[in-house]
Amino acid sequence: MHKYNDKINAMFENPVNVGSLDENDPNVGVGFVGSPACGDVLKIFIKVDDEDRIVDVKFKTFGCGSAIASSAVLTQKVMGLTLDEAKKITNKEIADELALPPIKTHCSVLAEEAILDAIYDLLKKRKVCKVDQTG
Amino acid sequence: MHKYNDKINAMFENPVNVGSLDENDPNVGVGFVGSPACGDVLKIFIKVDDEDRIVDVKFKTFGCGSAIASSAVLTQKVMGLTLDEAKKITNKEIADELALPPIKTHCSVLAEEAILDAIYDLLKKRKVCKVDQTG
Amino acid sequence: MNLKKGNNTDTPDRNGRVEFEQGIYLDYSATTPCDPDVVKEMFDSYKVFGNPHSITHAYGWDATALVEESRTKFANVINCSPREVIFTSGATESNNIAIQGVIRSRLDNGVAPKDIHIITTKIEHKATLETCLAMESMGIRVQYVPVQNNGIVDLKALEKAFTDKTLLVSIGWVNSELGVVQPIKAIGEMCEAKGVLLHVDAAQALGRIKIDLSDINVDLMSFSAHKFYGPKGIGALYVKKRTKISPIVFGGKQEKGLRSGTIPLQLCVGLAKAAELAENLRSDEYERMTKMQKYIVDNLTKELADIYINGDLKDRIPHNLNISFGYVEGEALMMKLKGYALSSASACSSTTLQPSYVLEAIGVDEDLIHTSLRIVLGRYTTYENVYNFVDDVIKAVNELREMSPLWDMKKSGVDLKQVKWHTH
Amino acid sequence: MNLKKGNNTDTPDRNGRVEFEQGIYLDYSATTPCDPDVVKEMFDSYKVFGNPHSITHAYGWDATALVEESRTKFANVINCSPREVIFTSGATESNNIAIQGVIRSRLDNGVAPKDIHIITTKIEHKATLETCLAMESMGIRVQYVPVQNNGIVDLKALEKAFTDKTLLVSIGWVNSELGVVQPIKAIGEMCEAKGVLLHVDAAQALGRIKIDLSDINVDLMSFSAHKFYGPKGIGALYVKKRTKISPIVFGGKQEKGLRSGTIPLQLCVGLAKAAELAENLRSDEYERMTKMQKYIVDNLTKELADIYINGDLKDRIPHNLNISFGYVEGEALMMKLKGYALSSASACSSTTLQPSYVLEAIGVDEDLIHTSLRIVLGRYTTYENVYNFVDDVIKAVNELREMSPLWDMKKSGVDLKQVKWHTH
Ligand SMILES: Cc1ncc(COP(=O)(O)O)c(C=O)c1O
Ligand SMILES: Cc1ncc(COP(=O)(O)O)c(C=O)c1O
Repeated sequence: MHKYNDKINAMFENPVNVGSLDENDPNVGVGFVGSPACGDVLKIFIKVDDEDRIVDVKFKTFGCGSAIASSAVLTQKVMGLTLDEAKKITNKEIADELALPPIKTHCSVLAEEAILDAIYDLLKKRKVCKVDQTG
Repeated sequence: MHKYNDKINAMFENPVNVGSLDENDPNVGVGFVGSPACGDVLKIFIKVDDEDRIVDVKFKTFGCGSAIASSAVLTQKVMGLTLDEAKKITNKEIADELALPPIKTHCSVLAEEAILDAIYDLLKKRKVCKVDQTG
Repeated sequence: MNLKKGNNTDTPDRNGRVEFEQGIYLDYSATTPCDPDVVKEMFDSYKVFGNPHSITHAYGWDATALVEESRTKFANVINCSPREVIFTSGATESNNIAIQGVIRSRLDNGVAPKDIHIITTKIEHKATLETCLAMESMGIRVQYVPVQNNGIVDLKALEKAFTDKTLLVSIGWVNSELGVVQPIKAIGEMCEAKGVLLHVDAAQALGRIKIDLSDINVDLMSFSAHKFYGPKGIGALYVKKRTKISPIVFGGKQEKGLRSGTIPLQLCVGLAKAAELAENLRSDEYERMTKMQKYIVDNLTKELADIYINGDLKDRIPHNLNISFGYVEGEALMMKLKGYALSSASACSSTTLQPSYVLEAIGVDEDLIHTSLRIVLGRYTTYENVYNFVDDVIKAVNELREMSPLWDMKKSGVDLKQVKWHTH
Repeated sequence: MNLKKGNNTDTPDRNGRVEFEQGIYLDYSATTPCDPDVVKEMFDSYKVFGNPHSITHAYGWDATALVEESRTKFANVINCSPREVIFTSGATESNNIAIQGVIRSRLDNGVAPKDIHIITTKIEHKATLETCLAMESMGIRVQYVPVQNNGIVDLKALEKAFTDKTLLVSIGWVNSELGVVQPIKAIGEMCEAKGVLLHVDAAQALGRIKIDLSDINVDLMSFSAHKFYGPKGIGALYVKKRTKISPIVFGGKQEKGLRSGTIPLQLCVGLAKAAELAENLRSDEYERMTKMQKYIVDNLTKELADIYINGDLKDRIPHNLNISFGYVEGEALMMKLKGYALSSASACSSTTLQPSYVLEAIGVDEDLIHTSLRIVLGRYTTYENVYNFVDDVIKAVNELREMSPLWDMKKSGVDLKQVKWHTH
């Protein structure tokens, strides 16, 4: 563990939005990135309303302090955004918010990948549903 | 300078028999060994009586503490000896008397050489005198 | 031996001498606080300030006397002749002198690099491994014999590794990460039979296990004072008499020409005092640590599923526990355990982002490498520290598992080995 | 500046802080007492005990902070960037890293030993000369440029020594035996023009002359704390940024990989504090020493015939006087001066029985080499010490001349050069 700044420490100690959402809900998308062998696995759940606005978001993370803090910050940032807006979140925003040390940049990258993966999951789910409905 | 034992120190501080004798006296032999470049020069003067017994002895030494102490010890040892007895003095006797450290053995060697040189000088002088007398 | 919380109130008599303002220190293998008695002795010795190399006055003689007294004290602790001890700046330098020095003496004699073969293991300290790597780049042949999954050198594999060109075997006695103890006596006998030199890195051994050089066949042994409650900046190298070895640093030919440089006499005093103290306290400490270790292992394994102790549980020093906590990342666990100073094998806690090569080498599952914590008890650890620590670990692991997606998967029966991971 | 016995009663404010129970210490170039303020600061720092390499807890962070603070303090004294300072165990190790390291970086790049040429002088410290000798035995070409009879490097000879293969020039700034100060600025300009690296051994320079690395073109510079009233066992190496250099000792890659081994933080604190103190006191000390030196020279030359000062009298530090007392052997003179701690270039005072190679190299008459004394004044030398010393020297020299056969010969007009000596 590195000597972290107060922001990272605070977010690690009291992370917001830890938990999970019902993966079977068609309005829930799940992002799942990383691997145990690499030392971090991030799972993010987003729930959207009819306007594709994110109305609920949860995460579970296996990883170091920065990974957990980055996950939590990600959930704070995407809450209330539309999917299109959420897509535009960059790892830099997360890293800047936490003032991540350079060696921990990959944690913010993983967070960015997680939200994209969640959005992708949601869209995939819908397509399957649409196909089902129209088929 | 090495950490010397008390004997060497005492003999260095209060050396006996420092001085010189009249080199022109036919009963005085002078030993002169060593060199400034080697760091020690020893000059010893012995004066003998009619029975070739050493009745006076002096030295002057340029050299380290051990060289000076060895010179003084030599003069103590030869005083009162006949030339034949003095010839038999070994460097070991001097080194032992002073408990010279091994690295200083050469000082006692020089002392031994000095007395031999003085005896040689005396004998040489006599021969020349004899030649003079008989010639 | 059956320690129960609360019924071991005895604290070592050295407690309270060192202040631990930054939390309970459980990283005694990284370094140790310099014992206050050692600090005091060094402090007092500053009035002897001469250069031991000054032979022309009493300041130098007094300095030499103090250095030689320290050398003798230290030699007595490890049971060898004072003439076989040279002072160095630490175990890193000792290892380098031992390995490079023995090799250099052969190179100086015209032996070709490719005709020099040395043997070590993959779990050595970097001071050994990086030196071997540098030797390899010079053309020396280096063979890394495997260790078993419990971290102990495989003696059969070692025996097979010898060739007729083998010059040196270099093995650490107590491994700094795992705490396992290698069978140095047996290895020494093997080396003796083969006519091969043995270098042992004993940086983690002194004060923890008995070191008796008259009882084992070792040619070179490395020590570091700051690992046994002595000062940083000094170590020692035991060099058995008649060992052929050349210096790697050149100068005033101090320390029999093997380690040039003004001898740091205050540090010599500190090393010797620390070694004596460590040896005097050794067996009591061993007993105390054994009880503490048992308490930790018993209670953690009772309360927590999926934890694994790395390195043999029997052939280890009781001071060290290296534990993998499944589904919990090591650095995050350390952050939860804010009141403790620990180290982890996690990549996240290193400056290089490379996870522990030691755990890798003993075949720890790659999923578990990042979940490991190294807990090292020492002279100032109290039973109370240990009781609290165990409670806090259990709580922290449970909390982190609550937020671990892997723990969810494991509970719902997913085999993590079968999962296809999205790695970048 | 015209010091007369008795009219300089000012004593430096640091007097009385160090006890000199073994006589007046006049060997401040061999080593210096660790200043009590430095000892105290180190002593206090022992409560910070973490390993600066431990990045997982506050004990490690605090240790790192203290090391980096010390590095910055030291860098400020020599006016370079803290990133250009690495800590070593002393100047011997610094010289070795500098010389071996620069060479090794070229060898690592495939340059053949015979294509590497380095330049030094015959009057360097053994830490440089022995390293160069070891490099020669590896096939590196080493050229020893002559110095003038005053001990100063002959710049023309230096200029001529450069070849198109010259990699490095290594020169000591202040010579430890003679006290002469080399023209480092000019040498730096020459090296820069030739595109050659310059290593300067400044072990004897810090605290005595101004060191401003921004003002000179030097690539590597060695320091040793015990030469400037700091602890033994630590030094530093300035490595100008972008200098290509490889390590010679391998391990945990501390100090930018150039000097592996746990950083001895208490010693770093001591080195930095000592350097600050030495720099703060430098100019006052310089003035004091200048007066003392003048008093000694004036009075000895007035009272004693046939004495010779070795090394330039102008381009020298005022702290050092190296004097040949004709017809008097140096060790015996020291023994007469029992109340003083001095060193001599005499073979008799060395463990090897080899007289000073430095005096030989500057062409001191072989008859005089054995008659030399090195008198080095320092922080705790008082005027009273100096007055008494001069009186005692005069007395001792006269006494020894009284018993010197050479003095008799000289008085009676014998030319010693013409004498045929009976040498064995
Ligand atoms: C087994 C082992 N060898 C060598 C070292 C290096 O010791 P030092 O810090 O004294 O250079 C260490 C500690 O870092 C160690 O644990
Ligand atoms: C000029 C010079 N270089 C190097 C050294 C060696 O320094 P250390 O004793 O720190 O190894 C010394 C002192 O002995 C010295 O005077």
